[in-house]
Order: sequence, then C-alpha cells, then structure tokens
Amino acid sequence: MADAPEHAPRAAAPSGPTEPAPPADAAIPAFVTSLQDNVAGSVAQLSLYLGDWTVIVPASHLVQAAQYLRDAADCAFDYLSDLTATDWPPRAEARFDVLYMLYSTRHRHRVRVKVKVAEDQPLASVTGVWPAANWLEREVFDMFGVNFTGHPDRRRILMPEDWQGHPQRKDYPLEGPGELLMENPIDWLKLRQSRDEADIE
Amino acid sequence: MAEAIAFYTLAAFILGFAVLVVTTKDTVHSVLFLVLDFLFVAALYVLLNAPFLAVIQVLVYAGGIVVLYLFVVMLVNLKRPPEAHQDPHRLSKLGFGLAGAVLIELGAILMSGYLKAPPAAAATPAVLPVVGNTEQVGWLLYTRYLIPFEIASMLLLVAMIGAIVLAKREL
Amino acid sequence: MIEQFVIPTLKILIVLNATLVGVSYMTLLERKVIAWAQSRLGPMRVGPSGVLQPIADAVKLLLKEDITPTKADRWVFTAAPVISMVPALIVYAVIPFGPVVRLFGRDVSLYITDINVGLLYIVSVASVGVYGIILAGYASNSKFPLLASLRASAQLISYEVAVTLTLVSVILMSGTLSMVGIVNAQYNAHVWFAFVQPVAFVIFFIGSLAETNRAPFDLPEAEQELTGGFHTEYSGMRFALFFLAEYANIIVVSSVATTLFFGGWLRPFPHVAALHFLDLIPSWTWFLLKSFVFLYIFIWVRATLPRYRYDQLMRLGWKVLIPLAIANLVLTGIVKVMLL
Amino acid sequence: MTYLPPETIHGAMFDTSELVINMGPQHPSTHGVLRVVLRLDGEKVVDADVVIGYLHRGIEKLSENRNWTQIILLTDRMDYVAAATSNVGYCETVEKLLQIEVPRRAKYLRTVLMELQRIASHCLWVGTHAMDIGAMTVFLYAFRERELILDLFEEFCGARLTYNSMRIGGLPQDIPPGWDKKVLAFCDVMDGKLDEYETLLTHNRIWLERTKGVGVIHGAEATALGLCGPALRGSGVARDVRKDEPYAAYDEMDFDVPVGMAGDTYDRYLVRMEEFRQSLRIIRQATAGLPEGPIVGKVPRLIKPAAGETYHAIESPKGELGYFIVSDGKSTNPYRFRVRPPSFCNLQALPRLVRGHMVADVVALIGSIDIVLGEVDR
Repeated sequence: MADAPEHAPRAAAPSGPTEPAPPADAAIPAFVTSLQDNVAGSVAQLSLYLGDWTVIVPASHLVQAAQYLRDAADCAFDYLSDLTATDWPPRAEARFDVLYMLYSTRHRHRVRVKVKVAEDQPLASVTGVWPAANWLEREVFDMFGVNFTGHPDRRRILMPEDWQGHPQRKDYPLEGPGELLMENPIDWLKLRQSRDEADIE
Repeated sequence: MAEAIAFYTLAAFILGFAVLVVTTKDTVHSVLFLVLDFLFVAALYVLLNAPFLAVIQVLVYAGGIVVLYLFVVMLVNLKRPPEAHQDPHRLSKLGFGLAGAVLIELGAILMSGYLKAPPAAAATPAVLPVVGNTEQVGWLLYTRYLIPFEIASMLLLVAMIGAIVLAKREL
Repeated sequence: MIEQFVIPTLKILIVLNATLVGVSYMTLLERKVIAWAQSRLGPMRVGPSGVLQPIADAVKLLLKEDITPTKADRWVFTAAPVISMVPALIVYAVIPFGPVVRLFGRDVSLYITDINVGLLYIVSVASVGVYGIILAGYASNSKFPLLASLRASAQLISYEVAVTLTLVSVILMSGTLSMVGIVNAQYNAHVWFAFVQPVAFVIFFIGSLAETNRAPFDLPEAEQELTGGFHTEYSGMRFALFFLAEYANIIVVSSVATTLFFGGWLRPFPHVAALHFLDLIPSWTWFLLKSFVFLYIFIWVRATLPRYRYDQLMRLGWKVLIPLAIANLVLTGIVKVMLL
Repeated sequence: MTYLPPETIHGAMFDTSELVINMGPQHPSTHGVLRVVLRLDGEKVVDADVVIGYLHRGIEKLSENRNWTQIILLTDRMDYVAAATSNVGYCETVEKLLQIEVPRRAKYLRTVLMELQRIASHCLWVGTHAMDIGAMTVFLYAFRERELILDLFEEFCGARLTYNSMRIGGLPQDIPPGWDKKVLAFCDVMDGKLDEYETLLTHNRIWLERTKGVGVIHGAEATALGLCGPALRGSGVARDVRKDEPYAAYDEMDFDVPVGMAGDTYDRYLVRMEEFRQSLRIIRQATAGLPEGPIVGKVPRLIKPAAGETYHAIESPKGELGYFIVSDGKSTNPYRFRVRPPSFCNLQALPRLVRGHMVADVVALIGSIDIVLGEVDR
C-alpha cells in the first residue's frame, strides 16, 4: 500500500516467532526423519512447541517436500487442513512465514510445514499437490501479497478485485485505506476516481 | 344483417393482423399477431356454426404450434451478423413469383366455383348418419377423407422422427 | 328478452365476482392450511383470524408502484399478465355448478352456457394461458424469468398432452364433450368416472398439478432456484394478476376434476333411495364441496412434497404419464367396443 | 453445393450460446451473500465461479488488535448459527498456549453446549436444505426445534444467537439450577421430531430423486479438496476431530462417527441426520455424568501467553474449525490470529460439485455442503 498513511511501526515488533528446537529426549517422528532422508536439504530446521511439530522447509524445496509428504507411506499427509501466513516486517530477507498445516487421514498425525519467503520472492504453489490449496493460497495472496507461482487462478478472493494493498500485513492500518474513507466516503470515492483516471491516462 | 356485420368486422381484423404479422420488425410481436389472427379465425368458425373447428383451431394452432414457434423465436439468436443479409431483396423475385402463382390458383378456384353449378350432392352427403358438429367432422374424417387423414398423420410422424434425428446430436 | 339477455348477464356477473372473491380467498385458505400444517397460525391480524387478509392484500397490491424494467418489451410486458388472467376467467363459462333448477318461477340453469364442445373449449382456452407465462419471461428481458418461462412452456406443453389424453378416455366413457352431458352420463352410468377410470384420474390429477405450476411441479416459479420465476420483474397489480390467474386455474382444474371424475353436482349415490334426505342439500353445494376437497389436496401436496428437477419432470411426463395415458385410452376403447 | 460434414451443419443450425447467470449475492437460496456465476448450457451447468467476500469484516485483522478476552466475542460472529462452538475452539487454543488445565465440569458443560449447538446448526441446515429442494414444511419444523435450543442457551447465558458463552479457562458462569433436566427433556422431544423430519424426507421418492447421485465426490478427491465435516464423511472418510484428536470431554464419551458410501447429496444428508442422534447420545451421557467442581481453571489475571505459535482444531457442525494463533509474549493481543473456516474449505469444492448438473442441483449442493457466509468471509 504505497499511498496509505504512514503507520507508526509497532513498538519493538518481534522479528520472528519463537521456534524452540525439540528437547534432546524427544523422539523425532518417523515422517520427519523420512523426509530428511529422502528429500535432501528439505528440513532446514525442526521445532516442537506444545506438541506441534514444525518443519521449516526452504522455499526452493517446498513442492518436492510436499509431494513427498503426501505420497510416502510413512507420511501420507493427504489432507491440507490449513494454509496461512504470518507477517514479520523486521525480517527483510524473509518477511513472511507461509504455513501449511498437514494432516494424515490414514495415520492421524499432524505436522506444520513452514516456508520463509521475502516480499516479492516467488513461491511455488502447492495446488498441484493438494487441490485444497487453491482458495487458501488465493487468500494468502489477497491478504499478504505472497507471490505464488503456478497457481491456476490467482485472483483476490475476499477483497474486491481492484483493492490496493494487502490488509493482513502488519503495516496495513486497521482502519483501512485511510481515514478519509471513514469520515468522508464521497471525497474518498472522488479521490479514487481521479486516481483511476490518472492511471488510464 | 348482424351476421354480415360480424363477418366483415372479423375479416377486417384478420386481414389487419395478417398484415401486421409480416410487417412488424420484432419477431416476437409478429408471432403474437399471428396468435391474434388465429383467434379471430376461430371466431369466424363459430360464426359458421362450426364450434368444434373453432375450438380445435385455438387448441392446435394458437395453443400448440405457435407456442413452439415462439419458443424457437425466443431461443434462436436473431441478431445475425450483417453479412448474413447483405441483400435483403435477393429473394424478392422468387417471392413475387410465388405470390402470383398462389393468386392465380385462388382466382382459378374461385372462378371455377362460380362458373360451375355447385356440386351439392358430391360436396357433402345429403344426410350424415350422425348429428352434431363434432360427430359430423369425425364421421367425414373416418369415411370420406380417411386416406388423406392417414397420409397426413404419417407425414407428421415422419416429420417428428426427422426433427428428433436432426436435433439429437448423438443417438 | 329476459331469458336471452338478462339472465345470462346476471349469471356472468355472479360467476365472475364469485370467482374473483373465491380466488382471493383461495390465497387465504392456502396460507391458513399451510400454516396449520407447519404448526403456525398464518395471517391473524386483519379481521378476526385474518379473514380480511385478502382484501388487505388486494389494497396493498393496488397501491404499490408498478415497475416496468427499462429494457423490457413494454407492450408485451403489460399484456402478459392480462393474457394469463383472461383465459383463467373465461373458462368458467362452461363449468356446470348445478343442473337446471326452478328459481323464482323460472327454469334457471346453474351454468352460464352448455356448449357441445365444452371440454375442448376448456382445454383450448387453457392452452392459450401459456402465453402469459412465456411472454412474461421474455418481455422482462432478464435471465431468471427467461429461464423460468422456458421451463414453463416446455412443462405446460408436455403435460397438456397427458391431460388431454386422459380427457379423451372420459369422453369415450361419456360419449359427449358437453360438461353437463358428462355429468348426466355419470348419473346414467350409476357410477362416478373416477372409479371406472382410476388411471385417467390419477394422471389427470398429476397433470393438473403440473399445468397449474403447483408443487411438486412448481419449477417455473421455484424461488429457491430462479428467484421468483417468470414474475421476478413484476410488481404491484400486474404481479397480482399472475397470482390470481394461478389460483383461478387451480379452482378451474378442481372444478373440472369434480365434473369429469366425481359426478359434478350429483350427490353421492344418486340412485339409492335410502339417501334421499341428501337431496335437501342443494346440488351446487355438492359441487363446491367436492371442488373444495381438491383445493385442499392441492394445498396439502404443496406443504408436503419437495420439488422435482426439470429433467425429472420431463421424464415423468413423457416417459411415464403419456404412455400410461395412451395405454389407458386404448384399453378404454377396446373395452368400450367389446361391451357395445 | 459443397458437401458439409454433419458437425458443421449442426453447428450452423443449432448454434446455442451459453447463458451466464449470476446467482446471488441477492438470491433466496445462497444462504447469505454468496454469489455464484454460472455458465449454463440450457439448464446444465458448464462451469461455476464462486465469488465471496461480501461479508468480509476482517475478523482476523481485528482480533490481532483486541485483547485475548475480547476476541471471544468476535468468534461469535463467524459461524453465527453455531457461535458456542467457535467460542470453545478459540478458548481451547488459548488454553493450549497458556498451558492451563480446564476443570472437568467445564469440559463436560462445553461438550453439552457444543452438541446442542451442533443440533441447532443441523436443524438450520436440514430446514434450509429441504426448503431449497422445495419441501417447505421441514423448514418450519426444524426451526421450531431450534427455538427450543435457543431457549436453553438463553437460560444459560442470556443470549440467543451470539452467546459469548465461553471464557478462557472455563465458563463464565455455572448452569442455572434445573437446566440439565431441561436439556434431557429436550433430548426426548428431539428424538421424536427427528423421526418427523425423516418421515417427510428420507424415503420420499422425490427427495431421493433430487439428492441421489447429485454432486458425487469420492473419498480421495474429497480429502484432496479439503472437504471437512459431514461433507467429507458423506464420501466415506471417517474423519472426525472429536474422535481423532479429542478435545473437551469427547474422549470420555461413547459415540459413533457416521460415514456415507456414495458421496452424494443423499449420503451427506443421511450422515447429518445420524449426527443428530449421535449428538443427542453425547448430550445424554455428558448431562448424566456431569461432574461437580469449579467451572474455571487457574487463569492468570492478565492473559499474556508465552511467545509461541500453535494450531488447534475442533469439530464444528460444519467441519474442522481450526485456530492458528501466534503470541509474541509481550503484548496483550495475539500477534497472528488465523481461523481455518470449515465453510470456506467446503465451499471451495462447489464448482467441482456442480459441474455437469442442472441449475436446480446448484441450490441442492449449496445446501448440502452447509455453509455459513459469516464464516466463509470472516
């Protein structure tokens, strides 16, 4: 949102989530070791918090790892429960965490896959692996502006097509695109129209 | 006297609507005028003491066939590309020719009817074994005009099968 | 003079007004019966137990703004409700509410006219009523009404075939097309035709549900699918005309069913002397009572059944009802010839 | 005259154009402000595009700017026909982040409330679904019973729709005296009413014709498309968060997870009808075995979970309702608040389901996947 009023950055915004490494005595589940062994370089980091296993995968390995997690017999993560993102503005080199909550209807286990991407860094879509990712990736694109590539239908989903900016980003004001909209919608519309006309010219 | 007035009024309406059918630009309006035309023709039948024919006229033509016309007219996209009618008069000669032929034919029939004495005995049997308009129509259809009647029904059947074959893309 | 003009005019006025009042109260009946079926009360505010509701509705609809969509076909849009209302009303000309009775020292027939093609007249007039629906959908210049009117025309034409075929079976039984003649034929046959032509009756009933756009065949006005169906774009009195036409048609088919299959104005067992006390009740009461039962069943069906889908409706019409009706007709013909 | 192959002739003579119609956002059976753009060939749906977002209120963004307790109120506004379930899902996620134990009595009561809510939600579903297919009476019958549940909720927390009926760590207040008796009495009433609905629908010929074989989706495809809840179970996948990842008091309850076989609208219908009965079974068990004790656990005065992130899912009436919450450990509001809305994920399958069916089936299928637009758009 280039022309949105400057929003004061949150006081001491955290630069990233805590990703506690699993304690030494924790048994690492089979799907993690199997992924580590079979897709080289796919597990950059491993984390365990409150019983949730998180595998941090480099963006370059995402589709490969996803494919493996879905197809390998000891993983069988056939169900993509959720796909979302988190915005960490201070982390310039990798602003977004894109999260994939996976579940296996066969083994009934869960894992969270996390990919760190920068603002304009392309990230391969996983719609080919889980069709369920279609709308979820659209939402992440809509709300965060994560640049998914290879998505069959990359449009905004919740916001209007011509919306400027990505509302879920931390630097996007809670009030929306400026106070003008709230206080004087007609002026706001005029402003928008003149901007549109300028665009056309 | 009253009958004559009624006849001429009806005839005027029939002709007027017939002209409107061919002159109206909007196809749906044209079909509607056709329906009105049929209704007035039915009224003419009533005037001729033929209620059965009148009712059948409404049922078959106004209520059945023209509905299908309307259906087709509404469904088919009539806004053809301009090249489809470059020359709106390209068939006018043929049209005039056909109209002339029909006119001559009609004239010939009328003339022959007027010239010759009406063959009263041949046109209708002097006494039909049934009374009532409906019964008489039925009797004539199944005795005198049996063969034309059956041929017509065969024709309709063939047309129906043909339409199904044409419309159904894969059988 | 009186015989020729005054009495028919009076009769027409009475029937017309009675019909319009009956139709508007039919809407109240429907709302009430469905409400009771659904454990509700229905209209309760206007008049005691809501009996004045139809009048309030009529006033409301008359006062409402009459909207014509900008891109509508203005003339056709205006004509369509009239086209559907008029046939629904003129059908009443041949419906016999009772036999010839002595009234004020005169022989008065309790029907407007008895033409010898009465049944065909009803069928043909009803077939013209289809135009109202088709044209409404077309003239609105809107997609949902168009879709609905296409559904409607296909549905009405298809079911008309089945219904007309069942009527032919009845004509075979009675040997006449006159409505009065058909009732008299049932009197002479000592039996209502519903009992000798049960298949025809069932097909007729299903067909009339479809022809009057009633549940479970109310696809042309399926509001869950097509918003409002063919009258989506209509408002005010024009909308009311469609509404009234539909209910007038329901009353017509109920009357026709009564006349053709349930002995019209005849009391039950007209030949049984032991039941002579039933003659105290006037004949037209029997007619109204029987018709009322049909009206009730129409409403009852609506409260109970889900709706058919378009292709299922067509399949039912063409692959079940029409072959059955033809088989029934042929069978009736054979039996008739064998017995004679 | 040149010879034309038959295909060309057909193309020329019966050239039909596709009709594009806009179902919604104002349409009687899109259950809110859903807009479906249908491409039709006659009455057949060639393709459908689902347009959502008309009810988008930014609940996720809002929640990131409210404190932990205030969010409960926002979760009410998502699936507003099953608000208590959304409340529980959120509270349990925060409890997981705070690592506090909820007393057993609260767990049991939550279970009762959630199952009542499931029945209420399914009542609304069966009513509107039947209404969409034309059976209008079921709608009013189902609403009559839903009313009883709303009365129970009103007695418990004072509200009838958006309850705000949970607190982090337990419940806001204990049940009023005699409430459990009323719940049991309701269960007995509901048993008979379910038979009433089934009389009107389950073996009705028209109902069968309208629902059997409509929108068939098989288990593997349904899983891949992310369908959840009864929509997934109708395709034969026995996935129920209550059984697989038990929360509240479900691990102590005895109940079955009904699954369908064919994966069509009818099986989804049967699954939900059976879920009614299973819910009643759970309510009876939970109410009868209601333990005594406190209703709130040891919750800190200032709710401020340690930094960390977690995902927690529960089984809402619509399917898997998941919350992904990130706490930064410093502020009194979540750093990231994400809801995994089951309706959203189910709605995604709609274009796939309606393709090749008739217009009338579109409304049947919208009803069959049971969506609430408040939750789809958030």
